[in-house]
Amino acid sequence: MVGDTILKLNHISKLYPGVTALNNICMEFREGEIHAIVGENGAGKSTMIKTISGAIEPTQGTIEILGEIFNKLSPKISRQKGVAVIYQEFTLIPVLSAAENIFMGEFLMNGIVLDNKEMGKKASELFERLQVKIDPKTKVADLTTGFQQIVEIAKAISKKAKILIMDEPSAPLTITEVEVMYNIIDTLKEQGVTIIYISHRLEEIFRLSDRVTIIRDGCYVTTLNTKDTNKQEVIKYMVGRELTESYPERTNKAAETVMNVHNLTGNGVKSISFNLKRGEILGMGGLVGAGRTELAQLIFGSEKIVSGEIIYKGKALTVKNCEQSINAGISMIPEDRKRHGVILDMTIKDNITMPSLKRISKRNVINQKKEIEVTKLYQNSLEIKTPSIFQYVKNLSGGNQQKVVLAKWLARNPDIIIFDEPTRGIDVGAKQEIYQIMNNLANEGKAIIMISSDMEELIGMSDRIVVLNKGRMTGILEKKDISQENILLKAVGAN
Amino acid sequence: GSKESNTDEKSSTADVTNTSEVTNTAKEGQSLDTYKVGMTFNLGNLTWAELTEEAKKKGESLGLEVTVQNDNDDVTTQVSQIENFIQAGMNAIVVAAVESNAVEDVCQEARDAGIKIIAYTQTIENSDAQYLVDAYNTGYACGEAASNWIKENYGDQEVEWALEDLPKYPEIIDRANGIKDAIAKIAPNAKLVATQPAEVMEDGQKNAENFMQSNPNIKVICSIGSGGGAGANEGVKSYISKDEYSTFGIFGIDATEQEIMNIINGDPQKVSISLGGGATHGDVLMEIAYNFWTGKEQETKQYMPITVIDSSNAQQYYDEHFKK
Amino acid sequence: MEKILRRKEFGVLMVLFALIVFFSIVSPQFLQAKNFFNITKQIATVGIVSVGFTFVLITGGIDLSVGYQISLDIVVVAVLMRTFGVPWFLACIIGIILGIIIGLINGMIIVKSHVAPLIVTLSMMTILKGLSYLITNGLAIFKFDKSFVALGQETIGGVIPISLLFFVAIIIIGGFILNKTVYGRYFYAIGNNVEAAKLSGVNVERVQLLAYGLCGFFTSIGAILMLARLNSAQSSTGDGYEFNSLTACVVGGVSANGGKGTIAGAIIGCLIVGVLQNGLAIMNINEYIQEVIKGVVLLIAVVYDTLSLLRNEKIKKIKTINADN
Amino acid sequence: MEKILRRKEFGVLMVLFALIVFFSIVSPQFLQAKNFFNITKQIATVGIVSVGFTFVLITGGIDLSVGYQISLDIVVVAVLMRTFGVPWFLACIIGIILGIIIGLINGMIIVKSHVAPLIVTLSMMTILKGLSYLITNGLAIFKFDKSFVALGQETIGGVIPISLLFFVAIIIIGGFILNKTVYGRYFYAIGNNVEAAKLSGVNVERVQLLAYGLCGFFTSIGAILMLARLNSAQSSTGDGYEFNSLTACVVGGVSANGGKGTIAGAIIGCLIVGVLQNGLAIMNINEYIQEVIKGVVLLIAVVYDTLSLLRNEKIKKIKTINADN
Ligand SMILES: Nc1ncnc2c1ncn2[C@@H]1O[C@H](COP(=O)(O)OP(=O)(O)OP(=O)(O)O)[C@@H](O)[C@H]1O
Ligand SMILES: Nc1ncnc2c1ncn2[C@@H]1O[C@H](COP(=O)(O)OP(=O)(O)OP(=O)(O)O)[C@@H](O)[C@H]1O
Ligand SMILES: [Mg+2]
Ligand SMILES: [Mg+2]
Repeated sequence: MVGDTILKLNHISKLYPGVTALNNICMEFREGEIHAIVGENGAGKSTMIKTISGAIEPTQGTIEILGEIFNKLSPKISRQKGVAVIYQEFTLIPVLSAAENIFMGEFLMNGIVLDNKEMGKKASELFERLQVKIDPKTKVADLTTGFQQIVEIAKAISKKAKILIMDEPSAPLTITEVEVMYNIIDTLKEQGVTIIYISHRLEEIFRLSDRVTIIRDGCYVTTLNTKDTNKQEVIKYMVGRELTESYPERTNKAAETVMNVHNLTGNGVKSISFNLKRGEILGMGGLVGAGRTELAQLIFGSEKIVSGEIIYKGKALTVKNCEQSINAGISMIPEDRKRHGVILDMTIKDNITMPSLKRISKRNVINQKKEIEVTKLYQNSLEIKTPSIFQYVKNLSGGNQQKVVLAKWLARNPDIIIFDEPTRGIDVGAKQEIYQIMNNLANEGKAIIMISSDMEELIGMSDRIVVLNKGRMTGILEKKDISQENILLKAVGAN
Repeated sequence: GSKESNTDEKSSTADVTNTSEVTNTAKEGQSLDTYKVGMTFNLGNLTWAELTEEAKKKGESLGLEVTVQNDNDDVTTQVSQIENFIQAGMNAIVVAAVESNAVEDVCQEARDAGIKIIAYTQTIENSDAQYLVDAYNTGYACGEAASNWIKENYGDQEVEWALEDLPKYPEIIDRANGIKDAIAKIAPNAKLVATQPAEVMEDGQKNAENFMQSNPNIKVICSIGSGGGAGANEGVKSYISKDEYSTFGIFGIDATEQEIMNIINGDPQKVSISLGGGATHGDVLMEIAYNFWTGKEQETKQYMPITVIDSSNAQQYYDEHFKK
Repeated sequence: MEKILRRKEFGVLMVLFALIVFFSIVSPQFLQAKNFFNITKQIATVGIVSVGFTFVLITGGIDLSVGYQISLDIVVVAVLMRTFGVPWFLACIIGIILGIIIGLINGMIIVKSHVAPLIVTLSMMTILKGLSYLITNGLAIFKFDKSFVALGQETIGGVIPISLLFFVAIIIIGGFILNKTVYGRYFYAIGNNVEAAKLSGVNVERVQLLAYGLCGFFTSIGAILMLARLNSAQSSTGDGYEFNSLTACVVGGVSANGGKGTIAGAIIGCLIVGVLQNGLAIMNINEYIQEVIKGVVLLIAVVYDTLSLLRNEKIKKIKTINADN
Repeated sequence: MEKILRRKEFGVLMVLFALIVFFSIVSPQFLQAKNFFNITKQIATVGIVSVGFTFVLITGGIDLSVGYQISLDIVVVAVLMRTFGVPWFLACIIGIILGIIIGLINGMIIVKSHVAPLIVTLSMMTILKGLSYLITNGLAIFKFDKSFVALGQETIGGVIPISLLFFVAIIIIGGFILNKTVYGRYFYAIGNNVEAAKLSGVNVERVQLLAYGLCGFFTSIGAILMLARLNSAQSSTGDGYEFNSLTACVVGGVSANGGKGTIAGAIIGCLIVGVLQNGLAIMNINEYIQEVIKGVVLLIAVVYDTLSLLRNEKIKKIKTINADN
C-alpha cells in the first residue's frame, strides 16, 4: 500500500562554519513506506532530519509536505503537518514524569488545568501498545536509558503522526527491546504511517525497510529498493569502496592474569568474580539494566566498592577516585559519549590531552609544543576527520567523537581498557576501524573489557564473556561455549 | 548585689529623684527591676557604630539592658526590628530612622504598647523624646567655615569648589543646601564646579581624584559627612605636593578621629563640624532613656551642639574625645 | 506527587522546625500568635517576590532587578496617589501593570538578544535605580489613604494581618501555576533542557517572557504591600531584595541552575530566614554575633538538606539491590 | 590561539574603545595620562579580585563572599599593624594567608557537602561580615606606616602608581595560570563538564579547592592594596564588591554558568565599568542620570557583544558558501 509522494526535499543545503553538512539534496518519500537512510558518521543524516522537523533552517532549498512548499519549518509547524521525530539526542525532561514528557508541547487540559489523570491513562494505553510496563508517574530521570528510549517512542507515536522519523532509535536498546520496537513499527506501517528510519545496524535496515537511501559527505548518492540489494552493495555506496563487515582475527593469545575480581559488591551489583588476562578481550553481556555499566564503574574506581576486592598486578587495588585508577593503568571509554566521554565545548586537542596533561607538563606548566605533537599523532593514527585540532568536539560527528575518546586513552597508554558500548551509533567503516584498534591493543598485551549490547559484535570480538542479570553474575562463557543462545539463557537468569 | 551598685551609679550620674512617676510610666508586665532599651541603627555608619558601643557601656553603668540591631540601612528591616522590639518587651526604643515616615506607624504601635520612642537625628512625630541634628545649620556652619577660609586665603578671587553630597537621604540634602547657601552668601565669588555623592571613604577619595582631574583649579572641597571629608583628604594628596597643602581646603562634617588627625597633621583638611561625636550622643541617648525609667522630666526635643573644629581647637577636641 | 513534595522539602522543613523549637525554648516571647503574625508580616513582601523569582530560577534565568523594581513600583504608585491624586485602587493597578511591563522588558531583551539573564537584569537594576531616584530626587513620599495603608498594617478580627491573606493567596496562585498549568511544566522543561523543550514544540521565547512577566507581576504586588506597610515611599527601599529573594529561594532548594525547585520550598526558605532574624532579635544577642550565627545556621541548613537528599538516594540504591534479591 | 582570543574579546574591546573615544571628545580632561592612572588606581582592587573571581566562575562556581573577605582581610591586617604593632610586611603576609584560608574553607565546604557554591558563599559572606564587625565594633582603624600606605597611594617616578604595577603583575600571573598551566585547563574542563573531567582523571575536588583558594589569595592582595589606598580600615568597606566583580567579569564575557571566559575579558569588563564611572563623573552629570546611563551602556555593551559574536558566525557561514561554490 505504498502510495504517492508525501514528502519531498528540493535542493536542500545546510552549511556550518567550515562544514557543508548537506549539499543540494533532492529526494522524495512515499506515503506508507519505511524508508531507511544510511551513511557514515557525519554524512548528514541527522542534519537532514532536523531540516524536516524544523529544528534547523536549511541554508538553501525547500521542503514539500503533501504538496505544500516551505522555505523553512519550525518544530510546531512541522508537527502540525504530521511529522513526528525521535531524535538521536534525547528530548526528554528528566524531572518530569513519563506521562508529562509524552505530552510535552501538547498537554491534555481540563479547562486551564493540566489533566494529569487523562494523560496518565493515555500514557498507560500507549505503553500497553508498546508492551512495556512503565508507570506513567515515574520521573524520567529514574528510568534506565532503554526505558527512556521507549518513552521517546511513545511520545512520538502519541501525536498520530503521518510521518514518523526515527534517528537511530535502536542505539540504546538491547535485543529484546529492539524486537518490541520492530513490532511497533510494523503496526504503525499497517496503519499507513510513513516511517523514515536511520540506523547504522544494517540488519535492521534489511529487516524493516522498503527502500533505502544512501548519503555520503552531505550528498545524495542513490535510493535502492531494499529487496533488490544487499549489505555489500549498500556498504559500497556508503563508504565509496569495497568493505567487508567482519571481525578481525587476533594473533596474540591471552597470557598471564592481570586482574582478579573477587566477590565485588557495590553500586547496584553484587558478588561479581572473574579474572582478566593480558591480550584478551573479555566481553560482558546482559539485558538492559543488568548492571554492566555499574560494574565497569566499580572497576574503574568512579564508584565506591562496598565489599569484595580487586587484585591488580598481584596487589589489592585500593583507589579512591578515577585519577588514581588511571595512574594505576586502568581506563574506561564510557557508554554516554556526550556526557561522560568528551567535553563538547573544548577543542579536540584539549580533550585528547586531558588525561595525560600532567605527563606533558613540567611543574604543571603545559608544554604546548608537545601537546600539539601528541594530538597530531593520534589524530593521524586514528584518522580523526577534522579541519583542525582546535575544532570544538561538539562540531564533530558521533564516530569522530568516539575516536577522540579513544585517542585520549591511547595517549595515556593504559594496561586495562574498559569499552562500554564502543560502537554505539557508529557507522560500519568506523566500527571496523575501532575493532581493528581493539585488536591491536590486545595484541600489544593490553587487557580489554568490552560491554556491548550488539550481540554479533559481542560474540565476534570476545575471547570470553561474563553475563550479568539484575546486578548478579550468572555465568562466564569460554570461547567454545559462546553462542547467542547461551548468552541469552544466562542473561535472562536461567541456569 | 547588682541592684545596689546600679542605685549607686544612678545617684552618681544624674541628679535623679525616684518619684512615684516611675510606677506610672511603667506598664503592666514590664519589670521595674530592669529597663530594656532597644536601638536600631545602621552600623555601617562609623559615628553610629561608635555611638552604640558607648551606649552599651553607658547603659550598663546606668543599669539599662541595651540591645542593638543593625538595620543595614534598610527601612523594612528597621520596621521589622521595631516590631521585634515590641514583641521582646522593650521599655524604650531608640530609632535612628532610615526614613522617618516609614517608621511612624510602627512607632505609634510601640507607644500604644507603652514603650517610649526616642528619635535620633530624624524627627519622628510619634516619639516621646527626640535628639536631633539641625541639618541645615550644620551644613551652613561647614559652608561658613569654608567661606571664611576662602576669603582669608584668596580674598575676592574666583575660587572653584566642589561638593561631596549624598542625595539619598532627605536630611543630608538639607546639609548640602546649608553648605551651598552659606558659600553663596559669604563668598559669592566662589564657584561650585562639580558635585558627586559620597557615602564611604572610598567614594570620597574617588570623587576627589575625579574632581581634580576634571577641574584642576579646585581649591575647596566641602562634604556632607566624614566619608567625603577623610576620603577627599587622601584623594587630593595624590594631586598636590606637600607644600601646597596650605593652599587647599577640605571641609567635612562629623569630626571623626581620622578627620581630626588630618587637621592636626596639617593636611588639606582644614575643618570638620562636630555635632558632639558619636560617643557623646550615646551618653545623651542613654540618659534620656534613663530619665524615662526614673520618671525625671526632660525636654522632649534636644539639639546636638554644632561646633567648628579647626586647627585652633583640634588638639583639645582630640584629647577630650579620642585619647585612650 | 504529595510524597515527592514531602521528600524534597523534608530537610529544610526539619531545619525550620528545629529553629522554631529552639527559639520557643530559649525565649518565651517567641511562641505567641502575635509573633507568628509579626513574622509573616515581615516576610510577606520577600515571600511574594520569591514566588516570581522561583519561576524565573526554574526556567534557568535570574532576575537581579527585582529590588529596584520594588523601588520604582512603590515610587510610581506613591507619586500617582500623592501628586496626581489618583485613587489608591487605580494607582495600585497601574503599579501592577508597570511591574508586568518591566518584567516583560527584561524578558524581551533576554529572549531576543540571547544575553545572559544575569547581566541583563543587573543592567536593568541600575537603570531602574536611576529612574526611581530621578522621580523622587531621593526624597520620601508619605502619608497615604487610610484604607490603602490598612492593606499593610491592619488585621482582620484584630488577629490576622491582611497582608498574610495576600501572601497566602499568592502562594496558592503560584503553586497552582507551577503544578497545575501547562506553563508550570514548561518552566521546568526549559530549565532542564531548553533544546529538548524547543524540539518538543514548546515556544521557549514565549514561556521565558511569561516567567519574567510573572516575576514583575508578583514583585509589584509585593511592592504595593510593602508601601502600605511602610506608609512611605523612598527609592532606596527595594535595595538588596534581589539578594534576599535569592537567598530564600536557594535555601528552600530552588536551584540557581534551573529546572529544580518548588514554591513550597521557596516559602520555607523565606520562613527560615524570617524566623532566624526574628528569633535572634528577640533573644537579645550582640548584633555582630547575630550575623555570624545567621550565616552558620544557613550553612548548616543547606548542608543538612543536601546531605539528607544524598542519603535518600543512597538508601534508594541499596533498596533496589535488596529488592532484587 | 591568539586569533581565537582576539575574536572572543573583540566585541567588548570595541565597546571600551567607543567609550574612551566618546569621553575624550566630550571632556578634555579625560584623555590625560594622569587620568588613566586614576582609573587604574580606582579599579585596581576590583580588577585583582576579578582575576580570582574569573577562576571560580570558569569552574562553574561563584564566590559571593569576596566582598566581606576584603573587609575581614583589611580589618585583620589593620589590627595587626595598629594594635599588635606587627611590621606591615609581616601583617600583609598574614592577611594573604588568611585570604587563602577563607578561600579554602569555602572550597572545602562546597567540595565536601556538594551544596551550591552560591549559597555556601552567601552564608560565608554573612559570617565574615559578622566577624569583621566583631573585630572592629564597627569603628575605623587608620593611619598606617608610610611605606605601607605608599603601596596604594604613591607613584614611581611621579607617574606610574605602585598599585598599577601590582595590578599588571596579577593579571600576568592570572593569565599564566589560566592559559599555560595544567590547572587552568582543568578549570575549563570542570566548568564545561564536571563528570567527563572526573572520568578523565581530573581530581575535581582538588581543582575546585584550588580555584577558591586562589580567589581568596587574589582577593586578599586586592584588599591590602585597598587598605593602603584608603589608609583606613572599616568593616563596611568590602560591601558590594562581589557585585562589582561579578559585573566586571560578566560584562567581559566570563560565563556565570562556567566553562567560558578569559582574564583579558574580565579586565576589559573592569575597564569598561571603571571608564564609564570616571568619564561620567568628570562630565559632572546628575548622579541619577549617571545610573541610568551606566545601566543602558552596560546593556548595549553586552547585547552588542553577543550579537557581534552571532554575526561573526554568520559572516563565516557566508564565506564558506562562497568558498564552496
Ligand atoms: N551545529 C553544528 N555546527 C557545526 N557543524 C555541525 C553542526 N551540526 C552538525 N555539524 C556537522 O555536520 C555534519 C553532518 O552531521 P550529522 O549530525 O547530520 O551527521 P550524521 O549523519 O547524523 O552522523 P551520525 O551517524 O554520527 O549521527 C558533520 O560533519 C557535523 O560535524
Ligand atoms: N525497570 C527499571 N526501572 C528503573 N531502574 C532500573 C530498572 N531496571 C534496572 N534499573 C536500574 O538501572 C541500573 C542499570 O542500568 P544500565 O542501563 O546502566 O545497565 P547496563 O547493564 O549497563 O545496561 P546497558 O545495556 O544499557 O548498558 C541499575 O542501577 C538498576 O537498578
Ligand atoms: Mg546523526
Ligand atoms: Mg550500560
